[in-house]
Amino acid sequence: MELLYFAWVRERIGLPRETVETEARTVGELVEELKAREERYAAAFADISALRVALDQELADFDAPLDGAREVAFFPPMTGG
Amino acid sequence: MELLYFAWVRERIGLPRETVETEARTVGELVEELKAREERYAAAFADISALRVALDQELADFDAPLDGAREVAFFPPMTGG
Amino acid sequence: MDIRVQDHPFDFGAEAESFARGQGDMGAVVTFTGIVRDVPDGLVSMEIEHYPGMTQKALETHANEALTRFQLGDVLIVHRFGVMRPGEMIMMVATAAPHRADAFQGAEFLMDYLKSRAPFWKKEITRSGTEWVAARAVDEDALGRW
Amino acid sequence: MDIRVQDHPFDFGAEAESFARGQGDMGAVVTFTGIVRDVPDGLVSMEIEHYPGMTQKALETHANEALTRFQLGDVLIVHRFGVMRPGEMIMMVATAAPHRADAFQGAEFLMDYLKSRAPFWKKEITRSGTEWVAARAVDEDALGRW
Repeated sequence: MELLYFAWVRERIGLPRETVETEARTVGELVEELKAREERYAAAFADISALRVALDQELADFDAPLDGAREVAFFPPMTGG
Repeated sequence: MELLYFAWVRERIGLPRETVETEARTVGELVEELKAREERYAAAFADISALRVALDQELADFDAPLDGAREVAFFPPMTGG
Repeated sequence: MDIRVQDHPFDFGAEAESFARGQGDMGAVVTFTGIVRDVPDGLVSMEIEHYPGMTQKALETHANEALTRFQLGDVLIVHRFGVMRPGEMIMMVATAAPHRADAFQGAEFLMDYLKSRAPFWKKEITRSGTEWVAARAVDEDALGRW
Repeated sequence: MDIRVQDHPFDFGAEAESFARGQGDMGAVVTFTGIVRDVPDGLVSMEIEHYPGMTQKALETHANEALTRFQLGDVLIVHRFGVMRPGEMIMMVATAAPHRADAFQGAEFLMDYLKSRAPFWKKEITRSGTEWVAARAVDEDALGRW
């Protein structure tokens, strides 16, 4: 599974993308796995209410199932326009 | 007093402006004077709810006093923009 | 503030560009452009009459009201009179504001006033005849929100 | 419909002009332009990051929703990413509709979605440091009206 990070999430984790193997069934479970990995992930995901997630380039919720998703992106609330 | 007519008011009366002497105290009284004059005025002022009036280039009501006004303009509802 | 009433065409792109370029402190620019639309009967031309002595003053009054009512940094109004063909631009407004809500509201406010309170009258010359455009109730109603 | 995501500047005047010129059946064209504003600390530059795979699709989805929700004849969105200086234009939208209410509402709808749902993130580089722009509650709230 391809993970993408944008804006300060990318800066905190220190890389723009990585490939992971995971058994997580939901976005939330994946986040818990990542937080347990290393301090920089724990810092990036400390407050998921300040984060947004997209599954295969569509906005999703943190309790959404991961099945079939190839690309999961984490980022702060968007500030376009 | 200078009278100005615009759009179909001008077309019905047949002229864009004219100078009149009047004793009328309000716009309404002036309209009654004009209607009594000739059929084309009666036709133009038949339904004053379909008309608007400006006194010295400011929108006004038909019961507004005329005192001091130099220029009275009659026209249909505006359709700018 | 720049208000122009003229019988000749205006260059919308150049006006929009130069208005927006001048707004260093403003984050948001909104423009509205009115275009002569064809009608079912086939429009030959549109003729706009106005009240020369009053038009410029009325537009300035509305523009000043927009500037104070909303947080606008600048306002532009260009309105034509005379004869226009289908597809030609009739008028434009532009507003600049720090934030987009004010820029949008300022432009809508100006348009609502232009439609029903500025002394312009449109006549449509179609293949089947000539008719003064009737004021629309929806335009009069639109003023109620301000 | 024309949607462009690009790192180079766009020519607002030329885009606005050519969009409006193409709208023979539409009576109303609205444009919105977002400009990099200076900030109290002194803005050196603004940097916009985006999510390349998702951005174009998200903008197309919003543009299609605007087209069907309002009576729009056409929509244009141009949005830059990368580094911009104060005074540079960040993005523009344009809408065309038979009547002005739809053109205004379509443009405001697009802007509300662009602000909070399109995958762009702004970073401000000021003389006192670098900071990601925080999403504004007022922008999130604005979506509630649609």
